[in-house]
Amino acid sequence: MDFLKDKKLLFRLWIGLLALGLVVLAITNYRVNFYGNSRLLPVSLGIFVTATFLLGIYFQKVRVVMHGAAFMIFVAAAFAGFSNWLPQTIGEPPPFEEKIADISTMSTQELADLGEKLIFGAVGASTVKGSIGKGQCPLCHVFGSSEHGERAPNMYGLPDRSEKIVKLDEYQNRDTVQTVAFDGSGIAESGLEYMAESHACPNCYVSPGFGKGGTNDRESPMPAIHKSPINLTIDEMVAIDTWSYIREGLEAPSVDEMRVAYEKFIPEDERPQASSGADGEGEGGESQLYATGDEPLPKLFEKAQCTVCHVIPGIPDADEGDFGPELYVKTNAPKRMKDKNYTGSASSVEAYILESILDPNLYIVPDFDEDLMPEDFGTGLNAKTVFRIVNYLSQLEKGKDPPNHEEM
Amino acid sequence: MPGFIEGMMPVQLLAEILLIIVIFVLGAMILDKKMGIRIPMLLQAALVFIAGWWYYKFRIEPPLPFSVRAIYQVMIAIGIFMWVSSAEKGWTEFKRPILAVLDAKTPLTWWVRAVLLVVLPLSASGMAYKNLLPSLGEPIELRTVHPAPPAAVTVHGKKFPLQTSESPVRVDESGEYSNHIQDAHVMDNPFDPDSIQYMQNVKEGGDIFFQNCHFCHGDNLNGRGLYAYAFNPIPANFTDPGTLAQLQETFVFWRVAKGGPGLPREGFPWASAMPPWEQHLTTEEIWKVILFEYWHTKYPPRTWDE
Amino acid sequence: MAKDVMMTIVLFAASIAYFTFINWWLMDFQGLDYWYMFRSGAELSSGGH
Amino acid sequence: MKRLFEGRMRNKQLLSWLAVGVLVGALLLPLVISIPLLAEEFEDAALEQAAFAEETLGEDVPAQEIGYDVHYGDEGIVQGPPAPVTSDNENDYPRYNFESRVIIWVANQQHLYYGSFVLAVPIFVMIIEFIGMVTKDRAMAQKYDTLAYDFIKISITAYSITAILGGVLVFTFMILYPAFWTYMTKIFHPAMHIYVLLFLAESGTLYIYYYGWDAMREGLLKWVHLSMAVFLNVFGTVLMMLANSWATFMMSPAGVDAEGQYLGNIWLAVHNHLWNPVNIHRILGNMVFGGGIVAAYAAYRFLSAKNDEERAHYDWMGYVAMFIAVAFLIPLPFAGYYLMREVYAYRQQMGITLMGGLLAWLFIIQAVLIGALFLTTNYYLWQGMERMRGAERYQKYIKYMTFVLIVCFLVWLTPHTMVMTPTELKEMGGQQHPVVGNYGVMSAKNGAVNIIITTTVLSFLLYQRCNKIPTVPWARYGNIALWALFSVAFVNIIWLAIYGYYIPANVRVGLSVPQVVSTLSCLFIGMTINLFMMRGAKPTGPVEWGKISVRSQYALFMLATSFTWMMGLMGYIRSSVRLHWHVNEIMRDNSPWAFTHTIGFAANMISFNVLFFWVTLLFVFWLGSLGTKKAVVEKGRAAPVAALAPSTN
Repeated sequence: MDFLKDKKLLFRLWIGLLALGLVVLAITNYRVNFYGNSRLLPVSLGIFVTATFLLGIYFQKVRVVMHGAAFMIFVAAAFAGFSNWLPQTIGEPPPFEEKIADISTMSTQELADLGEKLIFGAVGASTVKGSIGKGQCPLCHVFGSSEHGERAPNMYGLPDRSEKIVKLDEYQNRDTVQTVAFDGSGIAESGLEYMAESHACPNCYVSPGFGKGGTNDRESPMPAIHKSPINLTIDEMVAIDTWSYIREGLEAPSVDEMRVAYEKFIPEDERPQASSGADGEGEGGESQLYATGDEPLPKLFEKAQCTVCHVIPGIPDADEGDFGPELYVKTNAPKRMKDKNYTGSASSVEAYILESILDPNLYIVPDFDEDLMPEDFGTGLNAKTVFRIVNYLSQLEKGKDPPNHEEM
Repeated sequence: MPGFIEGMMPVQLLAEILLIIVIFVLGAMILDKKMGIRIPMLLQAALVFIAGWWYYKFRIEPPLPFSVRAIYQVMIAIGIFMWVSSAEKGWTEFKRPILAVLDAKTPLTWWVRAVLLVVLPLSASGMAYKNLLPSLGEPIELRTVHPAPPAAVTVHGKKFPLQTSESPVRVDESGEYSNHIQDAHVMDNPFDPDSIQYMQNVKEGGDIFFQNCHFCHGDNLNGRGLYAYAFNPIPANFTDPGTLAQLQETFVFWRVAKGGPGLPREGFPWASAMPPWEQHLTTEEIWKVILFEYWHTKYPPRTWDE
Repeated sequence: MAKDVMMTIVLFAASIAYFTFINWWLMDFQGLDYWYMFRSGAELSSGGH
Repeated sequence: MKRLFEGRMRNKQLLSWLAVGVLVGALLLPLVISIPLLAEEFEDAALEQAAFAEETLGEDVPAQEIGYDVHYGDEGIVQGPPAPVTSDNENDYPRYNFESRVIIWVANQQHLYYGSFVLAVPIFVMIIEFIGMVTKDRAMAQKYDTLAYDFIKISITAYSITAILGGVLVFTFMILYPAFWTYMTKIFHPAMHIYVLLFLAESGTLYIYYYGWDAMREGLLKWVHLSMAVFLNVFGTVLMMLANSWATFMMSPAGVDAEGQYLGNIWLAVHNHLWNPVNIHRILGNMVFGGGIVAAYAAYRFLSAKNDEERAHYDWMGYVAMFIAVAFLIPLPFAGYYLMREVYAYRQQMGITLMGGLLAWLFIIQAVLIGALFLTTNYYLWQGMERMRGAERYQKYIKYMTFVLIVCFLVWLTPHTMVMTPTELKEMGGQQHPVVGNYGVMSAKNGAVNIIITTTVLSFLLYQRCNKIPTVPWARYGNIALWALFSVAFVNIIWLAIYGYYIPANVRVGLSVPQVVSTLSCLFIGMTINLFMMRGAKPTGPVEWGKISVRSQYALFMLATSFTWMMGLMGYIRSSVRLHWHVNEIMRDNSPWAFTHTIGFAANMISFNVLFFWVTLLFVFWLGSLGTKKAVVEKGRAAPVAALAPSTN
């Protein structure tokens, strides 16, 4: 055999093997990084270019095809490389429209989770201090077994307690401002019904000591939660009750039982309908405006929820709150700002009020509890509302008549 | 060197590039024809390439991001290739020194080749090293500037289809919606108590803006408010023709009402600190503040059907 | 030579007239105002800052 | 071209113009049937029918459910089930251990590539056969005829591959997306049947056309043969339009109510909002694509040619194919503009997702591709000047044209949203760059792309007159007129681009129309002046086909690859703009693959599809070359090329 020819063949064999190796390398790179690191895939194309080009040099018969192919792969690699060089972003589909329309198909645990979300804002938030959800319950109620409710009864042990309450004499023969939820509704006959009744008609029975100040427990400070501004649907209240059972390790009644209980105390025309759900993507959910800022002052203070805890001189109906100090701010603020416990930085009465709304714990008035005032008024009230609140409060002086709120 | 003239910058840039090329061509021609010095094609090409690099790197102020300069430089290289290889004669001339170096025909080219053989791998490895070196810089973030809006938004229980909704406060004297009302009243005094309903809406929108928005978006609506630099990116500049002027009023309504949290998933991670204003403002107030923003910047809202 | 200059002027003028006309006509066709800027007296500023 | 205008009008030529009329008419037929006027008639008929049904049936029968068309708003009787609500399970989305969407992606893309190719090639064949028939020069006529025959032979193999791939695609849909496929068939089953029948008709015509080529060589039979090409193309176009309607239904559904219930009028479902814009875009796109493939084929044959004659033949073939591709490439951006406008008109949301939102970066890539196409075209034309003596007069302008092109591309490629590190962002002081940022907006880009196209026209004009010296007495003024036309057009385009910055958006959008017309004016007026100037021009030498650089042939490869890549990209953009919907706003994609991939991943897929297509196409070419060994080139043809190339006398 011709030695030279042999050598040439051998050389070409090596080149072929080299190209083959490169191709294997390229394919491996493709396979490995297909999903993980797809930015590396054009590298495969680059290797292909080299391999085909090499083959084109040493295999004369397929030279044109190989060089043409190498060029084409190069062009494709250049485009793909450019695209991979740009920053990458994945477009996630929007989350499923949450349809809580049919709670009867949910498992008990799912239902309880929904309940927890409604009370505290998120699943697992029940242990987080200060968390509050759509139902706004933690504003007044406490839920821990060892906590003491200031404004409203502790909700721990409610399922058990309810069973006992309905059998009490005080319950059976109550004397409140509104003794039945609506004409013909009757009163609760089981613990389950009691829970429903107290949600729908807080005035029907007031736990001793938690009535509105001065009413001798004949009237409850709690709003009916199926009405504005909280607007929970029956299904949502069912979810909340389910959570109350489940978290104490009790077996929750069925959804149907609970629905029937609520329907007993809420007349048909008062039952809030579930909102039509998310209409499109990118929605931040339905929101609740505390107050528009255009209301008359008494209404504004009520909607902003100040009157629940504070006595505000000059504002009718704002004379019962005793969880927070009476708001003679013009008199008190200068003293408080000089107090050694004061940690804020306000230098005027207006600034002090604003500061107290945005960050209530900068100064705790003696004899009042820490952490009682929600910290989210700053994000929940709009500028006009805050402006008018500050404006009015800053004129309240002890011993003087409050300004005429109708003009402010 | 004088800076760029405000208002003429894009045109000025093109003119400057043109000037550089004219000087370059004329210079080469004069050298060739008058003085008999012919600049080798390869050198000419290199000069153009370097001139382009210099121009975009040092002349443009503020500095351009690397990505843009890279695109430009690749385009310039392609242009140079097209130019030198457009005719066979120039191409041969261009290739000659390169081939000479590759073939090492003279001692000089041999040396050039030897040096290149050392320098090229070294610089390649240097670049690789530099690239692999862990960097402390923040990662690049791809932000969608105009996120796609949903087909409709629900604000305070009312559904607004973005395609068809109209601002209820953009009204003419008769109380009807009017596209052109702004043009006629752009110079009006909003504090005039006798002004038409439209101007009163503008004024109320202004009140709302200065109560709520100006801390970030600035009292000139230029996105340079008191707190603007606490955010990255800084708040939108409404005087920029790329923001309000390019958007439909309903799009702005969606962004104001739903804020950063209402951005679609594709905008993740959210790079918007804007609160969902529907929690603070009524629907009408949102429309009014938008009305004010357009009035103040003098841009008409974008419309599709005209 | 003079004729050349004449023709150059005429042809350029014709071109300018032609393009101005199509600018105007096609904008008008779409219901838009080609002379918008001159009519509205907008300032010549880039608008950007 | 000018040969067609010259000399006495003979009967044959009269007949040929008539044939052209028929041909064009038949080609336009599918478009005519899709105009909205007819749609209304259909709708009326459907409503009458509904009313009639109501009357006759009276109140005894259970009331029929009435639905409202989600797009047209018409009333109709519900005739189908609502769009299925799927969930992520094996029933709705059976799967292999792989992303189903990627499988369907590949199947779809390959089918589309071959489909486009076999739709485009018969159109060329028709045009080339026609040119061959009306060419007086016997040798040239023969040459055109052979070329046409060569093309159709390639397309025969490609045709069966298309059918196979179509089958693969349907099965892939049925297996991987059964819920979706069932829903689509419930609505479109009549159209799908028509589709199958048309496919049969097209196959039959194609086979007679191909195998009858030699038998129908002379006289009237040849005209019959040509008319068959016309029918072939009509069938093909209608086929494509039917298939388009399914794709556009997914983007802009019509004919169903908001729940996706079919309302009984198939025409409304077919004639949905984006149907016609996509039709037009695709017909043009197919032509460009087909031209690109044939050009690549010619380049390949040129490079592997053994002798000068072969080289000359394939040089010529590549030139003709490139010419066709570019001729259709020029109107393509305008068709794209129309499509985009309709997308915005349909859903602003969709338009913003495309142009400013999630998919905006894909348009940066598209801009790069368009840049590559136009630069390559210009480059090829400049290289072509080497074929002609006397081209030196114009070659010195190349560097200025390169400069203009590159500067325009710098503007064209300047991204609206720049990629930058936070450090660079702070240095710049905002997202917008005060100088360069101005090029990121539509106004600048419209100007840039129009200048690019005008420059390409100029390149072509120079190419045409390369080897000729005009002898008409008004040649001097003709030149001045061309100068005036082009320079004023350039100034006008730039002026409109700048003007756009100073006027509000709703006025600004209108400026693109005069810009486009400026470009087209240059194309048509410039070409016309040039054509008349070159009458009886003194040649400086023949076109020496085959004397062209290897670089030019690689430019053809570049064109072909870019076309293929661009088609994959645009198809992906069109499809992914639905985001997480199977049928936009009607049927949600609840598979695990409802997300939109990164652009890098998409680009990798496109590259894969492109290369896979070319590898299989290589096989088709190889099959095509099996029968034609040594039969291609006839002797002694250094003859001038008449119709599409610059002539020499």
